[in-house]
Amino acid sequence: MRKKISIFLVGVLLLVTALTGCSSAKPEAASGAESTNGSEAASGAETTPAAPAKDTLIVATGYDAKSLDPHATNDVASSNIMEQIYDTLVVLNSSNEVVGSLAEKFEVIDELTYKFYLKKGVKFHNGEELKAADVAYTFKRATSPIGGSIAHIVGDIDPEGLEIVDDYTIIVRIKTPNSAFLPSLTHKGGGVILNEKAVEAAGDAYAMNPVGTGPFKFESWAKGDQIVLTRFDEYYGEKPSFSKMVIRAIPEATNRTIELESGGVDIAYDIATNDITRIEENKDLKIIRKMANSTTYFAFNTLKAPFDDIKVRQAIEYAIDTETIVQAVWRGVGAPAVGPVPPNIKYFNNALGKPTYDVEKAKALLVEAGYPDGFTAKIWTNDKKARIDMCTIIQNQLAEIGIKTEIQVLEWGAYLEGIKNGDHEMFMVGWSTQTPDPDMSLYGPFHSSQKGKNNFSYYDNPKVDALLEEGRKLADSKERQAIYEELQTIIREEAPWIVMENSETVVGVRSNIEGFDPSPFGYHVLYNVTIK
Amino acid sequence: MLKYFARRILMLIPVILGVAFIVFFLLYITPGDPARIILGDQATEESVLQLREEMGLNDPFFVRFGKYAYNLVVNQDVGKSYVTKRPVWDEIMTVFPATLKLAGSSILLALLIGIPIGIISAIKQYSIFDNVTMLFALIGISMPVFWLGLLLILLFSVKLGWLPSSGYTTLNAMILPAVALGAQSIAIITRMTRSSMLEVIRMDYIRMARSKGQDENKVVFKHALGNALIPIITIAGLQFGRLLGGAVLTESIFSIPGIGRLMVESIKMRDFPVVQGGVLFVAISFSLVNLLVDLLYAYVDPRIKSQYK
Amino acid sequence: MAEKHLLEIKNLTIHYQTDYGTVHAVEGFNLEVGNGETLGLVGETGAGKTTTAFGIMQLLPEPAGKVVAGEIYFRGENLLGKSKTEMKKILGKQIAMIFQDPMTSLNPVMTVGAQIEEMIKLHEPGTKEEIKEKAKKMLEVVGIPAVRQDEYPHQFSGGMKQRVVIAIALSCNPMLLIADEPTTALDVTIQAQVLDLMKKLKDDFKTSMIMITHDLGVVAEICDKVAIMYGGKVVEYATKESLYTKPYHPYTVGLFNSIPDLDSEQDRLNVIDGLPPDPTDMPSGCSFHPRCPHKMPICSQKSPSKVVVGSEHHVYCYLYEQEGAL
Amino acid sequence: MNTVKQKKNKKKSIWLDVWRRLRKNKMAVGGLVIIILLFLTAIFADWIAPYSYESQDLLNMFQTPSFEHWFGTDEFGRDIFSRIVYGSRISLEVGFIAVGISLIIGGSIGAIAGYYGGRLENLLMRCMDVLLAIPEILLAIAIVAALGPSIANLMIAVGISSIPGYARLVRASVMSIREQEFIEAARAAGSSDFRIIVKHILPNCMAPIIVQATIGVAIAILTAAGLSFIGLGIQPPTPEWGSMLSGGRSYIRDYPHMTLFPGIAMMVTILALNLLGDGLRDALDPKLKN
Repeated sequence: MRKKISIFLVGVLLLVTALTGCSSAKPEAASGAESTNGSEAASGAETTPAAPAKDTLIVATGYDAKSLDPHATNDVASSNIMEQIYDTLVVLNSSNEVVGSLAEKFEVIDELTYKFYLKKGVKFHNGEELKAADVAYTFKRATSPIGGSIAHIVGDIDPEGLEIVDDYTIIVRIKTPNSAFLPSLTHKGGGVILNEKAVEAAGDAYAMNPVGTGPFKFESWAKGDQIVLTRFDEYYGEKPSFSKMVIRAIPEATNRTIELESGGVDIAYDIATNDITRIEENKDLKIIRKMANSTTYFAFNTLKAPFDDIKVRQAIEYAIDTETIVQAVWRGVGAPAVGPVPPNIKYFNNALGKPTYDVEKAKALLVEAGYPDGFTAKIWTNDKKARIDMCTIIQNQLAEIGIKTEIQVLEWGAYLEGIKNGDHEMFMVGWSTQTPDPDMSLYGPFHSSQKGKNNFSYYDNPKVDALLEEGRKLADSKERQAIYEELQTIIREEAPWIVMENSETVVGVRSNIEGFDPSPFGYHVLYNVTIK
Repeated sequence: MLKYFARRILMLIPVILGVAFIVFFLLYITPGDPARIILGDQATEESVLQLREEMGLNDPFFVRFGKYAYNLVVNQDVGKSYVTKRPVWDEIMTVFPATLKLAGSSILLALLIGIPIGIISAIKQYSIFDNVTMLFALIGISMPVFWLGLLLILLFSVKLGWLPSSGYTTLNAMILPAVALGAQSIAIITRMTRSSMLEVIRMDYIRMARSKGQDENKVVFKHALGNALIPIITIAGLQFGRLLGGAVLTESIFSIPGIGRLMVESIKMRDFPVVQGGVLFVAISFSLVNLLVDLLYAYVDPRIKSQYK
Repeated sequence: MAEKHLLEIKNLTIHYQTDYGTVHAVEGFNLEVGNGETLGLVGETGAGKTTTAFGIMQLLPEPAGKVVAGEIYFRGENLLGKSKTEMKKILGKQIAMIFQDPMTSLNPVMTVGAQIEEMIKLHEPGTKEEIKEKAKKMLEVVGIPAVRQDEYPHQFSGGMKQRVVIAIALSCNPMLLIADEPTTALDVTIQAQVLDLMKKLKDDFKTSMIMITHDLGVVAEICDKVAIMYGGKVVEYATKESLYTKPYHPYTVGLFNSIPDLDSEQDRLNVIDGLPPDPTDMPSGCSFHPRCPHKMPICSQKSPSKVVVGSEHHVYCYLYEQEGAL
Repeated sequence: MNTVKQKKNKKKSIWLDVWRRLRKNKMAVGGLVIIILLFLTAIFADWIAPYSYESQDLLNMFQTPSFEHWFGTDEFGRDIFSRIVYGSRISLEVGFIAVGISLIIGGSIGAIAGYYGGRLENLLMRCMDVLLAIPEILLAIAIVAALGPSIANLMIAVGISSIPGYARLVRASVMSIREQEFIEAARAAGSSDFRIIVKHILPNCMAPIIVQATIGVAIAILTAAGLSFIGLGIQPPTPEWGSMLSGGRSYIRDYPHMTLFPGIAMMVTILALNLLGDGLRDALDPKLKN
């Protein structure tokens, strides 16, 4: 009997060790290079990192990528990886101008026709050379149903109008004139160039076997845990100074900071506000901040009473103390927003100023609108903590002018469905400008053709529609600037949105990391970082 | 015996279909359009409609379920993820090792700690040791795992800096999650061992063994434990089965990419095939663990073994 | 007095501590068992018979049960003074016990062979084969084919199980066998078989025996002496013949009256009125007095003392104290 | 002889007996006292809590415990003590109503299955097997996701996910009683099945149900708190302990009091329920004790 018990126990033991043993083998091998850091973390020493020979960059991000097929998804976490793996035809330089990248140069032939001259000798990670055929294949695929999630970025491309002039020259035609087209090609997702052979060979598995022309190539992906990239030695541009990159998904902000402090990671994205001082005070760490191109806004379903009344919307705008809210929730990170176009995007209209807080005026406007005693309404938000927090404060502030509200936190899926059905009343959400053009900031959320899709507030103003259409067509000019500035003014005045906050990217970095410059789009270049 | 297990496995099929139906139904009434979520909030309406058609989301419920069930039973195919386009099976297999490792080390911890303590408690019933242990066990059962996890992180990762707060690849990283998740199982197994031992120790055959002049240690380990093990195995099996699918909170606190988190994320993403496949997988593993427990029974208890013949 | 009695119990008092208070299970118990003798210990459920047996074996449930007072002399040595290690050498080897319910007294997860071997291994060590042989022999002695030694208890019927238990108890040839209602849990036909077997083996092995029972029929069949127990005490002690000829104690009389007599045509049994005493709240004086048809004032005040009413026959009752005084 | 009266008296004395045994168990009495205190707290929250659970004070965020704010304030400057006091309402409500749901549905299923047996039993219990095969928390998550977030849905989700446990328990108890003589007698006297189940069978299998339900309330509170912790179910500014924990989680390094107090409140509640459940089990089934 006793023998049986011990056999049983030993059996369980063996089973578990066997299972855990074989399962851990792979990831451990992958993270072998970080072992110097790991042991340091374990001993709790706060001395400088060990060897100068450190050759691996470890980055902590909040979310794992969804897919590394750039046409299959459009989320920041995936773009963040794709940024390191893929290249686009054109990029933005530091003064936000579009310049060549894979394309050595490009010509705008007319408002619908663009011609790109490719660099020669650019190699994909599978050894293939970049040819015009790959570009044509890429854009054809991007505009097919496969590219549904990036259709709003490159959907203008006319798949029938792709013309391969020779191996290194291609003409791309778009369906309607759009001055935002070139900037949209810089999007790390919609604009990246794929290798026809690699995509076809991998089929559905491409999402986990990406092949690009970038400085790093894909090595392994432990879903939900980490992605490992290695340096691509045949990269056409400047070679990275380190040979391996590990991007770990650590959803909890607190945990990211702890890992950064202990040296488990070199760079940690999205540092929680309350950890900023802690990092700043740590001599081994530093904080890098940059305003991001996204705007959080509080808005109304303008089809529903009483929110169809401009006065009610304005009253609410006056009743909300955005400055205090942003300070309370973000405590020094980000800034109260001025308008629907983020400050880093061109034609940002700074003259508008922040929304003013004036309870008396708000009450007066409500009386004018015929609601002297206020009313009751629902506030929707998704489950991002900062948004819930802002709504919680707004709820309190609206109560002061007699508006009783109930907050409903919805999952993203339910949220979108509710918006589509028009079930919403007031809601909190964000909009990010994914390509560096104000068209991207305004067309989706405010054009009447986008109602229920991206125009969550069902805003419908013919004048705004006309201006948005006009702005699309014009090339950059004073005239275009005037249009977008006017648009921002109208929108602020009519208040379908109350802009709340422009977010800020806050990244924690170990002191031995140099050259890290976050991007306002949220996907940051990591390959040109140096480790001292 | 073989026949018995074959029958048990066959009996799993209706259960699995039932689970599939429940999950399918729940997801069907869940608000949120998978196509919309896959494509992102800025996608155009045309792309969404196109994708819906392609995914077969426009078919009536029973057509969809029929297709799913057919594929499940006939082809043993649970489909591909909406999001990553990978086979659901692959998705599950990439996260399963983490869960298995977590659940395995927790249950191991529970057995290695719970059984000896439970035995001592039973032998020294009403002693100080027993009272203290039982109090701790009760606290262990009452401790919300997510709170315990946070406290452990606060103490061992933040204040002392001894152990990492996230991850699962290294042994160090596994310690806190295994303790947090295992605490309840330790408590449950300790209590179970104790009460089972107490019940057995009262039995006549124990007195009989003592009346033979047998050594007390042998009475406890040879006669009592052998019999007391049966309910302990049940509860350990049940716990293990639950840990496999129910470690959602622990996985979320310690950033461990396991089945639980995959399920929650997939529900949020409306990645229905993954949710369905994942729940099925958990349900099947749970049923298989139960079967394994029955097998162990037969091994430990000759009375049950003879029933299978 | 050393070897006069195999077992001599003096003033044994055993209490249980429970949630309801102290249970006076055995209170001032006196008894002697001679060499080769079979003593029937008779009483109702709850009279303290089994507790007495456990007290002798020192197998009282811990920590609730405790011997509060008294001595138990076995072959002249006080068992209560022995250490656990010393006790272990005596248990099984010199004193063995057969339990009431054969269904529960065998370990369900061990083969019957192993359970017999365990006993032999402990007290008569030898090679594996020797032990096995001995165990087989014991099985055959109790009438079970030796080939069944590798079977588990659940494969045996109740009577067979009790035979196995007897085989275990007798395997080391003990001097004293305590049998706690060995046949109560069995079918009537099986009862007789088992009883016959015990009778035969007791003679073959020359073992003394305490037969605990509530069945005076069993006593008649197998015992030499009888002790009637009530409320944790022996109230009457006699040779079988003497007792069956003339029971003295009112309780004993009641017991005899309650045996159904197939010859007479009575409507109902003459049961003793009232219920056995609540062991947490024993009546003062003679514990039988609340039910006694011959109750006297003194009965509730003081415990009666021993009255010798014949050779090897004594009783604890005021009725006879007065008689004797007269 | 008046057997009915005797039976009633006997029943009464059984419960009196249980109470007598329970009273002797200090731990169980402690648990009971805590639960009564919690109920009082929940009922008189308006009087006990020094502040409203939703009144914000953005100038006094993250206050550590002080005389004004016994448990400190949270990220909106709300008084944590007041929120915990009001939170007891939510937890008790969720716990008891969820158990009520699973007890009523699971109990009915179990009673029907156990009483009628045969095919019906087989069908019902196979359905329970299906539910049982899905881990409670996953099932609850899926149900909340499907129904949408609200306290009511949370109760339903937690309730549904624990149905099979009660169904099995009640079925087993009913089966053990079904064949007893007094049931036969009632049947012979022409009582309807419903009456037999409700009047005769259920009262006689209350003991294990009560124990299970007591511990079930603890489990329901835990599950609900777990769901709120991962952001499903409770809407702000509702002061649910699990969501308070989850809210304080981001600040655990600087302001651990935000996670400490709701956690303690939860643990004490559940501990009390478990103590009472254990005590009840011992009291109802005294043979296990000695």
